[in-house]
Amino acid sequence: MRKLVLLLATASSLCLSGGAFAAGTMNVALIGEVDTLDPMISTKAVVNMVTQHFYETLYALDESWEPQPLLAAGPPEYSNGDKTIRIPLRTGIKFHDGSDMTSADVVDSLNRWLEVSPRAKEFKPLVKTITADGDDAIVIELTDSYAPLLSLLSFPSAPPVVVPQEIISADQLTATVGTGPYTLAEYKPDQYMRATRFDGYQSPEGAPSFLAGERQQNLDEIRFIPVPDANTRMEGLASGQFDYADGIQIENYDRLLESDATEPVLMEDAFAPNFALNHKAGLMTNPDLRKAVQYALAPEDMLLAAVGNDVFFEADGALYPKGHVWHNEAGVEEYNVNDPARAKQHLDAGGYDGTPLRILTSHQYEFHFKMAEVAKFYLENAGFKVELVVVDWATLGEKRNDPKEWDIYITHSPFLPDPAINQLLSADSNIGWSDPEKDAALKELATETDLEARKEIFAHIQELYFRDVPYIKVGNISELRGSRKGVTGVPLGPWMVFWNAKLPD
Amino acid sequence: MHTSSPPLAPPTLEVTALQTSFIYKRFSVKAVRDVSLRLERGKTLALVGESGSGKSVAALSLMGLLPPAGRIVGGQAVYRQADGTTHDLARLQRRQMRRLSGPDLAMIFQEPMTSLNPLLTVGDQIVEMLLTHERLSREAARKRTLDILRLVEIPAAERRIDDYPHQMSGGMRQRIVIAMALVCNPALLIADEPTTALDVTIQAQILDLMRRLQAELGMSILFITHDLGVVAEIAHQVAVMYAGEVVEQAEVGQLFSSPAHPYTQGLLSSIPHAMRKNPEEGRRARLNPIPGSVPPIHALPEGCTFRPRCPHSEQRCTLPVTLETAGPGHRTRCWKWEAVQWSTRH
Amino acid sequence: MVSYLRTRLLGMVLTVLIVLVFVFFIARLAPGDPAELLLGPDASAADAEALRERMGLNLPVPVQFLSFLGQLLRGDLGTSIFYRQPVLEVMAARAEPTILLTLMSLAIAVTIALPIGIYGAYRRGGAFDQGAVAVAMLAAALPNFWVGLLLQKYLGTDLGWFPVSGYGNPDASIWERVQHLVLPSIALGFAQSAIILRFSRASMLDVLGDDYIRTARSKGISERRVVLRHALRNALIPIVTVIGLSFALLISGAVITERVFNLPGVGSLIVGAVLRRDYPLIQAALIVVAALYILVNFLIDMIYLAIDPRVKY
Amino acid sequence: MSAVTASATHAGPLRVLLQNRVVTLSIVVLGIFAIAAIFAPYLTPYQPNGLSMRERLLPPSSEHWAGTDELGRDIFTRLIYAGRVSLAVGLGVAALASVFGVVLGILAGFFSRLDPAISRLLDAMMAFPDVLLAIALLAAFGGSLLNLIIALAIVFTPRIARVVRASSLVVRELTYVEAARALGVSTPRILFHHVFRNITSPIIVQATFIFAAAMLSEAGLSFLGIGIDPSMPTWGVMISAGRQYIDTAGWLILFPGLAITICVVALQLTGDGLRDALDPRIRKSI
Amino acid sequence: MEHPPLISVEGLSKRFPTRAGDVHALEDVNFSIPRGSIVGLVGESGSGKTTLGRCILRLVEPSEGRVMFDGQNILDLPPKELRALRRRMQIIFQDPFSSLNPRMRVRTIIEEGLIAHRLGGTSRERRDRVATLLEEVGLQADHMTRFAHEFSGGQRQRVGIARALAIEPEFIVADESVSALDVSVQAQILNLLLDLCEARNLTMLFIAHDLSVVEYLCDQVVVMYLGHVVENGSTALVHSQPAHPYTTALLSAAPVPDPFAGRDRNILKGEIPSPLSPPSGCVFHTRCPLMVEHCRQAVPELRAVGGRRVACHRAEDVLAMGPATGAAATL
Repeated sequence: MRKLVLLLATASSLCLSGGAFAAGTMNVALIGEVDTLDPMISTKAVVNMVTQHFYETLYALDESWEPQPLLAAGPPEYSNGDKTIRIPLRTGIKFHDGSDMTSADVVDSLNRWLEVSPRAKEFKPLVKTITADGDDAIVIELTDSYAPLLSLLSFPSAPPVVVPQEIISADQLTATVGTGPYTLAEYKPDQYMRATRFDGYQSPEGAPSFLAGERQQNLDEIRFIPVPDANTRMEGLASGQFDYADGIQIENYDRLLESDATEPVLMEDAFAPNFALNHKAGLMTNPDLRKAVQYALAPEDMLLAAVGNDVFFEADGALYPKGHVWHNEAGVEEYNVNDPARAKQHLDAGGYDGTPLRILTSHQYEFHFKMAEVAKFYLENAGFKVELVVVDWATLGEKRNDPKEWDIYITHSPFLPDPAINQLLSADSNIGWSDPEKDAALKELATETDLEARKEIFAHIQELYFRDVPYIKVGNISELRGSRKGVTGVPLGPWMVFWNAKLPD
Repeated sequence: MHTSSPPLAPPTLEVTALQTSFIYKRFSVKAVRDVSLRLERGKTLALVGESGSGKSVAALSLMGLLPPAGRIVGGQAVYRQADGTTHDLARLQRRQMRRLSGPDLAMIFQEPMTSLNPLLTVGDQIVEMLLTHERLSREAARKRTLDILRLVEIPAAERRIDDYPHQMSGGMRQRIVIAMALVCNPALLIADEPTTALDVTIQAQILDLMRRLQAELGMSILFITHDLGVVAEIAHQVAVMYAGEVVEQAEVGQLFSSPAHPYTQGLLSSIPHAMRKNPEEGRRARLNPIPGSVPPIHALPEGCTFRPRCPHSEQRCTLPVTLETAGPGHRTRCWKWEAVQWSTRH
Repeated sequence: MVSYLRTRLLGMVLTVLIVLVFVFFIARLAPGDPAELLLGPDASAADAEALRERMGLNLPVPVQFLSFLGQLLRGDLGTSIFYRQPVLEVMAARAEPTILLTLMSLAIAVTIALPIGIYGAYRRGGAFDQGAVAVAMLAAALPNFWVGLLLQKYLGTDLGWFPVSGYGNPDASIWERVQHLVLPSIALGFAQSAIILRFSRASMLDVLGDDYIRTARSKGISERRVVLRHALRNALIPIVTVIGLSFALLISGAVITERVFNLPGVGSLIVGAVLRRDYPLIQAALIVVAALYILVNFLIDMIYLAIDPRVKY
Repeated sequence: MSAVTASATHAGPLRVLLQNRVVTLSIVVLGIFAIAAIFAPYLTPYQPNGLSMRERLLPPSSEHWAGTDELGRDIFTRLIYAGRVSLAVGLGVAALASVFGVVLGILAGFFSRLDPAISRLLDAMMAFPDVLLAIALLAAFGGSLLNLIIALAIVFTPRIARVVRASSLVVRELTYVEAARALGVSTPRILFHHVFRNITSPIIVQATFIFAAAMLSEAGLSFLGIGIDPSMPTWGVMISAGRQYIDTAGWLILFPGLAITICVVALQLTGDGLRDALDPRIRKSI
Repeated sequence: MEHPPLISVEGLSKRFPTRAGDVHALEDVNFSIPRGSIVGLVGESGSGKTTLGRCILRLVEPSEGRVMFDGQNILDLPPKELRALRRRMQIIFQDPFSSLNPRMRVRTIIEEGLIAHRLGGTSRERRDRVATLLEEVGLQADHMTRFAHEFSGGQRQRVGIARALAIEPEFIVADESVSALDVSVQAQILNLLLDLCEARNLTMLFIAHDLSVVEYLCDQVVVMYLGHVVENGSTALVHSQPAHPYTTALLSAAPVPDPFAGRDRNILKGEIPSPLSPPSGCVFHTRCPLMVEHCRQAVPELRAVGGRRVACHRAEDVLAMGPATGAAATL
């Protein structure tokens, strides 16, 4: 018996001491598996976060979400009424395989991106050609001017990364070869991914600022470890197994704060959950019923259910959070009305006949489901009959493309660097919000180049958004991450990047 | 040949008023209510009864092999070794019983198909018996085993000693069981319906074998059976059981010629004999069976348990009946035995 | 014997074929496909359609099935859509934790349950027996993920005896990895032990009532010998089967246990593959698991052949 | 002794069943669960989905006997309502699996020509671990209460089918079936009156165990997030949803776990009791 | 005295395929059953007697041969006509425990044939008929509401008999119908069978392994060994003067319930060979005390010798030796 106790004691001490690693190796707990190493096709945060270490784009966002040159040598040069854009390229950039980056690589990469990226969808019809202009520049010819171009090129969500021509095959990238500060050394699906320092890396200049600026490559190695369970990420962080962990439950904030070993990393206004309303078919084609939904919901309770603590969200109806360059207050009085009586008026006006309102949601994103439950409660309170259709994400992805299957679906999205690339506003999105006034404004937003003018256009669009209710932005949600005490150099933002990170001594 | 020597020598086994019950949580069953037996040295005593009469339970009681719920609740079963030492089998400790089992007492069971361990060779199972009770080397034990296999007429014994039970026919297995029982030269062999599961030609072989082995080895046999034909073949003495009691014990000849209990009488007249056709009526004669059926053991009548089926019953029979002596070595649990014997003869 | 093996193998192949057809179509029946998942929450229908086109997912299902069979004949189970690796490689990389988990929990279950079940049967109805039966009953009724969560909390987080979850760091030693498997194995082995306990007890009870046990007792051999040499060996034969059958149960349990303890095993791989509609992986994994089950049961028949002289094919 | 058996048999299975105090208790417990499920709305002042964000994660108190969950819903109320679904799943699966299993089993057991095909099919189904098969089926059907029941029923069908097949094989050889054939009784009547009616005991016993197993499977699947539509709470859904609060609000998973365990234990005990009461082989050896 | 046969079996064979090869259960069996007679069928286990009984009722499909029932080959009948014919022939089983459906009341058990053949009239009439039948077989009318398990073995056998008789068959196969019973009950059932046969002028094939029962009950006897009929003739003749060495051995092996009877016996060596690979020539030659080389090769025909039919090359020798001498030959 005593022997057993001894054995157990040894076991536990060993497992605790397992936290000590060679200096320069950082263990990062991710919220799940990196589904694909092809950043161009995926808008998933975890994919884009990890692949940024391997691949780079022409421009990168800085702290104020302004694009700064990354692989580009400087800002783009516009001509021909902003329809011709020349982008100078840095020279001497090496790919992980040792070859030099050429303008041909950039051209092929951008062309592929146009083909495959969900983010390029709005932009693609505008592109006439992309061609090399000598070895150190490319030229993009557009049919019309396109204001969000730079934001799009720098936005690290299904981004236009530059890869060597050779690895581009019809449907996929054949290898993980980029220009990024780290190279993929080893990948064991669902166990870990080892990224090691790329010795031939050429860092951009400038003080580090979010994704832009110098990339110092302080760490020898970064290990990305998928840990789908939030508790496990927390426990692993507490026990020293992880140095950094994404997606920590809000409940653990105090624990992270009080512990000597850890500290919380709060990323405010990280993303917004959206209730998308079906404008193509069914109940929600009726504007009164859309209004009824808008007035019935209690965004605060929904956010509370989603997040669990009011420190970590803001019940803000504006499409961009306060402080953001695109923030405005147009029409926000329609948000957070939460008035069953007013909702009922619209319900009656719309001639609601008791047909169940189908809310399509996935339980893979648990907070979606939690919000749906609260929404259901309030919608029923206002007189709707509500049916939750809870499916897995793959099913949801398919169903939401069929207007007959749903009335509302729930999704979420980061704040896009430019509202012009927000798909949900576009008439050919799966919600199908089509309105002549809005469509004209949107078109204007894409082509107008003056920022102040564009802000005004956007304020008008936001007003129309509150009037027509294409979707309902529920609020702003913060994200909690956890870090080992003393870890520095990880910028705060929707994507965690570690090329400037330092471990404590 | 079937006349027993006068009972001067003390018997090998003398059972007096043995009672065995099965005790369960909510009820108990008296399976053996009153069994008294006397088995002379070197003789065969047949214990006859129909199903449910308690004969097998009585045998298991003697060997200490009752299932967990079974308990001996009364009576004695005195086993007398050749040197005169006596043991009351009804009161033996397990360990003492183990010492006797094999060299003194051995048992043969009804089902030759299941009474051998399927995973051990027949040789191993006999050798185990020898090694348990005698100081022998393995080789010597194997040799003894071969000898006994030859004695029970297993053909090609050298080969079959390493066979598994399933490789043998029922008759062969029963020979193995007999060999195993006899290998330590027991003084008392209890055979519980050893031939019931066998075909008649095989039964004849086994009975013949047992008779010869008894002549050679001189053990006493308590032979349990329901078949009066077999009794007539093998027994010197017969005890008839009915509803947990021995109702009659006698020399085999005595029993068959002048049964002194109406149940015995009924059994005998139930046996289909040769043609009994009555040519004048063109109609076969009928048998003369006992009417009714055995009463359930938990609802036995008071007094004589056979009373409801007995053609001789009268008021007196509701009183408890004890064993009466109906002649030398002849006891019966019926006080009207004289009338019964008289009715047999006429 | 040869003819038995032939029919037996033929039967196994047939069973695997049914499994193949079943697995292929069940995977295709599911709504949604990998394209949606790869593209992320902001993708549109057209994007998905384009990706589908590129991945060959919009070919008619029978055509896909034929090409799947063709691949299979060439010994190729396909390439995972998500991992971009041959599915067998993906599975091989995930086999270790599952195999270790299965073996450890089986070992825990057998070492605990077998002796208790057998002793309980021998002392049937006694306090020990009744206690054992009651515990087994409870163990079989506890949802194993619940037990896992409680173990995590109490033995892991609160007492800190064992790692709470995961499979250690990439460079963890085998010893460290085994430690990570202690709690999962207990959680999984617990329910397993209930089955083995009940079964071994029942089997022993059966055997103890057999005629040859009475024969053995009538030989005057010691009780120990009766139990160990005569009863136990016979009782073990059916227990071997239940251990074989429990393989399927173990895998079932592993699926959930791996999720609770965040183990990168085959079980969680399969769940992930289903959620992501990684068809080649779903197919391969289910086929491999089913084939393993069939194989294990075949091996158990062979073990029968070795330990039971009555069995001759 | 056969006489004793006859009289014990005479007592009828129900009496034998109720003689066992543990079994009686189990049946009472199951009865309480059933009554709670049926009369749920009358037993609690709260609504199962009546959320109240101001009353989140309250520990058990006299007002909320089992505390409240992360949306401020009364856990006791949800337990009762979840019991409806959990029990319906168990009952539905047991019933449906019995129907499938009996049809397949009798066909295989009674018609030797169909046997190889059916047995092979059952083998193939058995070759899949329960949970995996259920996951695959659910992915294919889509998750809903009915689909969950159908999927689990398919998963558990081989258990019944094998028992039925084995029993039919035995019964088929019994002489009363032969007697019926000799009498010229039609095959459907033989199948129903002589075969089916004599194998109901093992089916009932198996169905009881499947009831329990289905509840556990449902909980496991819900935990994986694959089972039922989580807007319809089951005990498994409740544990799954509550697991992230295990450190801060343990009652969220404690009570549903206990509910499953108690219910499954009661079902198993009842199954054992039924087996003892219905299986003449065991009864003979009382 | 000689009646026309009700049943005649011609060249009947049955082989059961198994993994190890065919089991030769019946080989070229020929005999007939005169109307109104009781024919005993004796043999040890493995002799094929039970299979023969089943084949005659077509409960088992024979591999070859014909079974003529009242001039009709029942093996040719289509299922519908066969079902109709089932009304005229019935079977009583050996095991009184497995032959009654435990879930049915006695009334249902007995009625089932009536319903199947639409004989019983109204429910009330059927009930009366069941009551009469029960009384006829020595039970009481009110037993009809009971279940089988409420009866003793002998009573169950009576129910089985009532079931068979309900549809008033002409022919009954009694398959070891008294073997499982205690001797006192057996005697009751034997008496009952005799009464019924006489009262209803039944024809019966009585399958048994107990020679004394056959001797008591039957007019004729058919002795079987390993699927072959070895001797067939009147019971009195076969019992007093067996002409086949196997019959001799069987008779002498049967224990006689008379301690004063002579104990000289003819004990057969060895055991019945496996029906998977029956011996060549005469199937009995492996155990036969009179075996000569010829027996190994030639299959003996079933031929008339001394007033009965016998399949033995040396039947005349056996008869000449007499039963006692036959026995002596083995010792």
